[in-house]
Amino acid sequence: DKTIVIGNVNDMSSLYADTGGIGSEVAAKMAIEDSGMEKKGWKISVISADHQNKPDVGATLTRQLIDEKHADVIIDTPNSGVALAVAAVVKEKNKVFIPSGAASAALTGAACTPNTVHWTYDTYELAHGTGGAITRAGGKSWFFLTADYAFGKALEADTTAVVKAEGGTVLGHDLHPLNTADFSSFLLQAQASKAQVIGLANAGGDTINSIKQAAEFGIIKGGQTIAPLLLFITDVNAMGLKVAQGLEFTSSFYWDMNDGTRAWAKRFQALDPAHHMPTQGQAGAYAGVLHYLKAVEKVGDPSDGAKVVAEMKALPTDDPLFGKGTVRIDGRVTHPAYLFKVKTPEESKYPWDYYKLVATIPADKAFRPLSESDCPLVKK
Amino acid sequence: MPTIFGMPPQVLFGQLSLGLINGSFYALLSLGLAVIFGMLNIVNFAHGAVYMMGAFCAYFLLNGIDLPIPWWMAGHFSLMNIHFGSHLSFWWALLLAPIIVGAIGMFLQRVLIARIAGLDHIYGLLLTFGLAAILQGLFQNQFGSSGLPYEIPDGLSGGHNLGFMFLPNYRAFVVGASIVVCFATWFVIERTKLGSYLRAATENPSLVRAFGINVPLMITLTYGFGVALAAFAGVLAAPIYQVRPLMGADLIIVVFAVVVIGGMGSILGSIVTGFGLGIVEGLTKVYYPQASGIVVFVIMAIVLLIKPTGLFGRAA
Amino acid sequence: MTAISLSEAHGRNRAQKVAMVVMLAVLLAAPFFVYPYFLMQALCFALLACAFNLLVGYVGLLSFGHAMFMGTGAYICAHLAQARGVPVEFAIPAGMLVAALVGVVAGALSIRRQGIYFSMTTLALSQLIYFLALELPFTHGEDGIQPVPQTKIFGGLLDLGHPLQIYYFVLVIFFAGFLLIYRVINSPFGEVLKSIRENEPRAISLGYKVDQYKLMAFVLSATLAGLAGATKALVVQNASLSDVYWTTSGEIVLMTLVGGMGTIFGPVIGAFIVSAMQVYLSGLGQWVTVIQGVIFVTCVLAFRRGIVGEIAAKFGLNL
Amino acid sequence: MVDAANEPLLNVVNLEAWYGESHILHGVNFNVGKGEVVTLLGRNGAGKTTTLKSIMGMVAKRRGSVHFEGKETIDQPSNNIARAGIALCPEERGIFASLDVRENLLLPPVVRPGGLGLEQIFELFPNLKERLTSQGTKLSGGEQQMLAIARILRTGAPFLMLDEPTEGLAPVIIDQIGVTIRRLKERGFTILLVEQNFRFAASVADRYYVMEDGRIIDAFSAQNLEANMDKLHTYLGV
Amino acid sequence: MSSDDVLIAEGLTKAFAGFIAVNDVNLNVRRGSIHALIGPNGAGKTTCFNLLTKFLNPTAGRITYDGHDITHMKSADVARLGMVRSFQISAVFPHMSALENVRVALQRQRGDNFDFWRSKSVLNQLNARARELLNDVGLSEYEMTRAVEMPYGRKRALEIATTLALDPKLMLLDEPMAGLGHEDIDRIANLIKQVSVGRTILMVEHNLKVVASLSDTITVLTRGQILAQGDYAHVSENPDVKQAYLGAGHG
Ligand SMILES: Nc1ncnc2c1ncn2[C@@H]1O[C@H](COP(=O)(O)OP(=O)(O)OP(=O)(O)O)[C@@H](O)[C@H]1O
Ligand SMILES: Nc1ncnc2c1ncn2[C@@H]1O[C@H](COP(=O)(O)OP(=O)(O)OP(=O)(O)O)[C@@H](O)[C@H]1O
Ligand SMILES: [Mg+2]
Ligand SMILES: [Mg+2]
Repeated sequence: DKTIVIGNVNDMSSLYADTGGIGSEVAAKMAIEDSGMEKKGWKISVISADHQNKPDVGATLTRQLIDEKHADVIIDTPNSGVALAVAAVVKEKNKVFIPSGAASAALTGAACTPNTVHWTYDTYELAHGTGGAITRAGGKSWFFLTADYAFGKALEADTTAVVKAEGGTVLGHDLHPLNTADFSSFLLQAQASKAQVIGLANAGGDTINSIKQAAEFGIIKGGQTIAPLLLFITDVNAMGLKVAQGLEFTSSFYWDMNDGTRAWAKRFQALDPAHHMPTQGQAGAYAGVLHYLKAVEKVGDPSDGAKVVAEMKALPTDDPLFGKGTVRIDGRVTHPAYLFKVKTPEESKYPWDYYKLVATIPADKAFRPLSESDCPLVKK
Repeated sequence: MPTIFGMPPQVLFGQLSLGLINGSFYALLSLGLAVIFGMLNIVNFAHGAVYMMGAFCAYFLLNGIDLPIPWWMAGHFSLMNIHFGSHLSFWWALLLAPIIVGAIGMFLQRVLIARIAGLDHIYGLLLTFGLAAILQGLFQNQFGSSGLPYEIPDGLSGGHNLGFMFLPNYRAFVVGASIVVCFATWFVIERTKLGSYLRAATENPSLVRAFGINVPLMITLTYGFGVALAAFAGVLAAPIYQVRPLMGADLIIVVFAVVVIGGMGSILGSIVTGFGLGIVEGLTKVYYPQASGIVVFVIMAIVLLIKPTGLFGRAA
Repeated sequence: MTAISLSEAHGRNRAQKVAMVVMLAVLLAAPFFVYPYFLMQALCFALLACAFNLLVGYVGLLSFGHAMFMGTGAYICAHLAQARGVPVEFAIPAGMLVAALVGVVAGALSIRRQGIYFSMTTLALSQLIYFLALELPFTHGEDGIQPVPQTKIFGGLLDLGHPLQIYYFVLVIFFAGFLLIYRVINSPFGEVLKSIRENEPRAISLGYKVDQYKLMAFVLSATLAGLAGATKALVVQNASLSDVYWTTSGEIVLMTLVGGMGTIFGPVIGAFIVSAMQVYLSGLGQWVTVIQGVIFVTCVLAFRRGIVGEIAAKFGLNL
Repeated sequence: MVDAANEPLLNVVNLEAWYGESHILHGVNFNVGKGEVVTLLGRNGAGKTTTLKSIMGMVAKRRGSVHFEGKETIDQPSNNIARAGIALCPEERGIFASLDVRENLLLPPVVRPGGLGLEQIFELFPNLKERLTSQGTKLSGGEQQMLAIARILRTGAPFLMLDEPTEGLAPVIIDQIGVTIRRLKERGFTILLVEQNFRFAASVADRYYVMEDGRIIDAFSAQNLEANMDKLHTYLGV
Repeated sequence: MSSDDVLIAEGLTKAFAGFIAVNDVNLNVRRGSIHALIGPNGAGKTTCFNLLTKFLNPTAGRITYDGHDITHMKSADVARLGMVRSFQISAVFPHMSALENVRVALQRQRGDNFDFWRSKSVLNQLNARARELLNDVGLSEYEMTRAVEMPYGRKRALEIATTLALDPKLMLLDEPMAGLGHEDIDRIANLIKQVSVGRTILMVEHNLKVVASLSDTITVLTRGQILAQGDYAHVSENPDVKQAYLGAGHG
């Protein structure tokens, strides 16, 4: 059967709609075009569905996409809770899951499946990239502002371990509830701690508000470095450089890295309804779909998901956005990660000229080594 | 170093003043809710959306507005916008946004809310809940969810070191502005004849009208005023928080709790409770930060147990 | 004066019985035409909305926190089944039971107030439960509990992995709950409830301890909402924060409002419509929120009685 | 039928009114002359209250013509009618719970000069003076009735409509109200009264109209009362 | 104190913020009598009533009903002992039929009606008694009419039927004639007379004709205190009563 249906199970209406959303559908369509498979007689389509950040809705949608729309692969799925729910359904149905927008390292850890291929970032990478690079660069004392739920706590724990391993110290932390509007109390404590680095173990609106208010309270001017552990280019765009300048963080992708990324990003921007530059999640969706299609072409039939994933693992990855890499046995895709610093308004020369590269973390160092993996697929 | 319950006094004072700032927003929002509930008997679930619109309005006044050409004219993936320029400062926004949003509020009241006057107030709650969903959905469609930047007005950037904390000038301004507006509102409603018209009209609009008072107009203006208060809070919030479509959605639930604790419809109650709870929340952030998102609800449950009409509520 | 004759009153009852048979027949045949997992999810919400309707439609108390019972049922069931390996046939009743206990506490706190105050109190209490769900370790925060295994139950008699078998299992639960609510409404207890809603001081003066009746109704409603939640956890294989979030409580209200508050079949219809919108319109993104809002507004302004309520009023039926 | 002697202050022609779908008034015709006290009599449900409310513009749907001081008011909202000089003391009293007695008393705006001052009001209803700071609805039933009457005496409206003003009042107070009405009449007020208490009505009225099923079915003047007693008995079941 | 008195209030006092509405009232209601409470507006009649039926708690004093000290009881419990009140504004269940209105009261005989698992058809056995009661108050033809659709006078009758369904020993009626037309007044007065057989009735009423013709004993209250007590002839001759209540035109 030469029909492939791609399900973009995404947050179309809420906090992740900008980092994934309809943009991931755009990216997937670009991948289909670039694969050139339609010319060879394949019929490939993309269906987007809004999971509303509800795991139950995500699971039901996935089930339905697979049963009724004959979806062969589910992509993106930001929000770890939803991604984990979707992973279970995809495995049961023996299809393929490429969570390019979800952060939980559990997707290739305890919850790994033979049907999951995890692209782009994960909590391990973010913690190690940012924590390791900044500590090595001299940011020895840390204070964390942590979202009080599993994602935040995991990020903080992972980063703490790296900081300590690199010889730094953690002076303290503050747990804040999810979706806090006002961070001044927490920032005041962070300021009072005199830590060199304030790590933000939170996401989305929480991250933006903490950065904005840190600027207001003169924290960055006071010499402390703010290190958001998860930051998207759309977040920086939303804050404006005046506020965001000087932030240091890890990302797997930046549109202005080289000619390949630039060309692709400009194409994307033209197609994106909001005319944003692509986020790392959307880049991951492109790369993931492209690699998936290659594998399907090799296998000749998308219906057996595990078989396709096995092929994905056998093929080396190669695309203009992430370069060359591999898909490991646990489903993790390895590629380099980068430590960026946000430019000052003066340094920025043209629209979306936001980042400068501080350090590159090679592919083999960026992700959790298999030796530490708790994925049942990894035989020790 | 001396400590108060294990906290250095500096930290404590710092948190108390921060609590006061948050309380300023609670007070303004709950005041608007109380005015609307007290006078129209409507629990205005759309209050959060209106607050958000206030912030967006400030943004548009500063940056101009891109109005979309409808997608059926422009094709699905290539939304085109027409730009209407405008460069009005924060101060203009502080004046104009409440008026503009208040006018929108009055329009909604006239065409929608007025139709359910006199019905059980559950219907008011449901109608405004629906309105909130529509407004927030429309803004999300147009502006995404991560929000737009709005900078602190030039005259108010920077701050002062108070010894125990760094107090940004802008936040000090917020507290002052909020206290002034709250007090003025309280005065008009509790100390003038207008207030007694409003209260009487809540109970029996047709009779008050038969005394010669143009009740429908008064109700529309009142709703507009309550909404304008929320928009005012929204403008104040824009430089501190992100201008986001959902900025009011979660806040509103907390503000409801504030109004219930203060006593539904009580003007003074909502002001005092607004500031008070801001401070209590600030303290919780020091002693048990995780609970800060919920302390208001715990207090609400306790208050309802002990004094079901709320702290300042009149018995029904 | 519009006196209704006895035979007419019987006619009203007959309409209910006919509608009940039709509904059952449709639901029995449905999985052969419509996607069964969607049907199951809708059935869970239908049971939830019916439970909610028991309070709002027949006691006049609008709870804006019913998600707390659904969430409690879902979390307990999911935890027992997923982490403790408890068989589903026991995990579901356990979830229901814990929801009932939460209902006793929440009810005792909230039924002291009426109208908008009651709604606000339930909303506050559900925020407390949300907080617990966020903080307690066993709920796994925003990841939720998953996957809830769909295994063989009743000693292998029923295979929940099989779409039709699990569907009929869920249908039985739904219908049992539905019948129970129907019976509650039409019981001596229900008559007293009705009199309380109509004129509370008069009911007191007749010697009824109205608070006890309200509490009983509240707990019944909470219990059934818990059952719906526990069953949903099985159907969608997870329990998550959205199950206890206040927007879910709002959706429950929406379902009941669309279908018709205070009607027996309204909440079922409403639940199917709203669930269908969520699943089948999911490609529209934010527009779903907007559409839901428009429905809310239209219902309140134009169809206050809801779909079933309007039909019933039009044909003089009692549905 | 007897009509007002001089130019009528209020002239009602073919007044019809509806509550929702139910047609309550089927063409009411009567008039009230300046300075008169006119009483509407009729059984429960005859439509007396509805007539007053329709004149005041307080029913959603009405038709016909109501001229006050020569001007048509049927198409006016009730706030304009009140401003024109008509005041209603409603059947259900309409005391506001969220206002105290003083606020209740001062609520209706003064529409013309010539109303009673607070001192005169307290003389009439001493109870009110004592309870001035109480919540309006904490008053006893009868005190609420006094408050409702007192409230409109302040406004100076020259045309007063009193809907069963004696209901629930003690005999002493009823006598008082009778005195008040006569005094108001002397001061040039015009009064339209709805009463069940026939004894009381007889002590103040110049003319009577009898209503049944939303129509005026009879009318006679105070002088002819004796002659009409038998008819009245059948109308009212007195 | 004699066991002839079904209700005894001693030193009954109620103070509202800064105002004493009922002041040291001693009231004995004789078993089997019709006892009227009259007095000028604001005298404290309704407050007294609310105290006796426990809708308000007294500031001081003691209430004994049928040998039970009910001073600190809840109103629902008092009702369970057979002392049932009516309201000044007619209190019916508006959207229930007349039959259902009465039946809800009859249901009280079944004890606690928490049996939500049972069909309400078990209540049909109460229908016969409910019809009997409706018949007693002349409402047979209204059996299936919803209360909201009944004329005012009939609603009051329905309310009395509902109250009678509890078979009360003591009925308290607050201004039962308020707002009634003349025919209805006669009908309800006859009804009260009729149902007073075998039970005690305490009522507040301004309609002197009714008070005079019905009541065995009259207590006159002014300013929260008892002014006079006795039968109509006795009370209406009292000059204090004339001055405070009846006014010049009476007696
Ligand atoms: N709000 C309403 N909705 C529907 N019908 C009403 C309403 N108010 C009154 N009615 C009906 O209108 C008719 C006339 O009522 P109205 O109150 O005018 O009578 P009335 O002569 O004042 O009687 P009463 O002496 O009892 O006060 C009655 O049949 C009554 O049932
Ligand atoms: N809850 C309350 N708070 C304050 N004062 C009250 C309250 N209830 C009643 N009063 C006052 O107590 C006095 C007695 O009131 P009550 O209602 O008992 O009078 P009443 O004898 O029934 O008069 P009426 O014949 O007019 O109904 C009144 O002056 C009233 O204003
Ligand atoms: Mg009337
Ligand atoms: Mg009274």
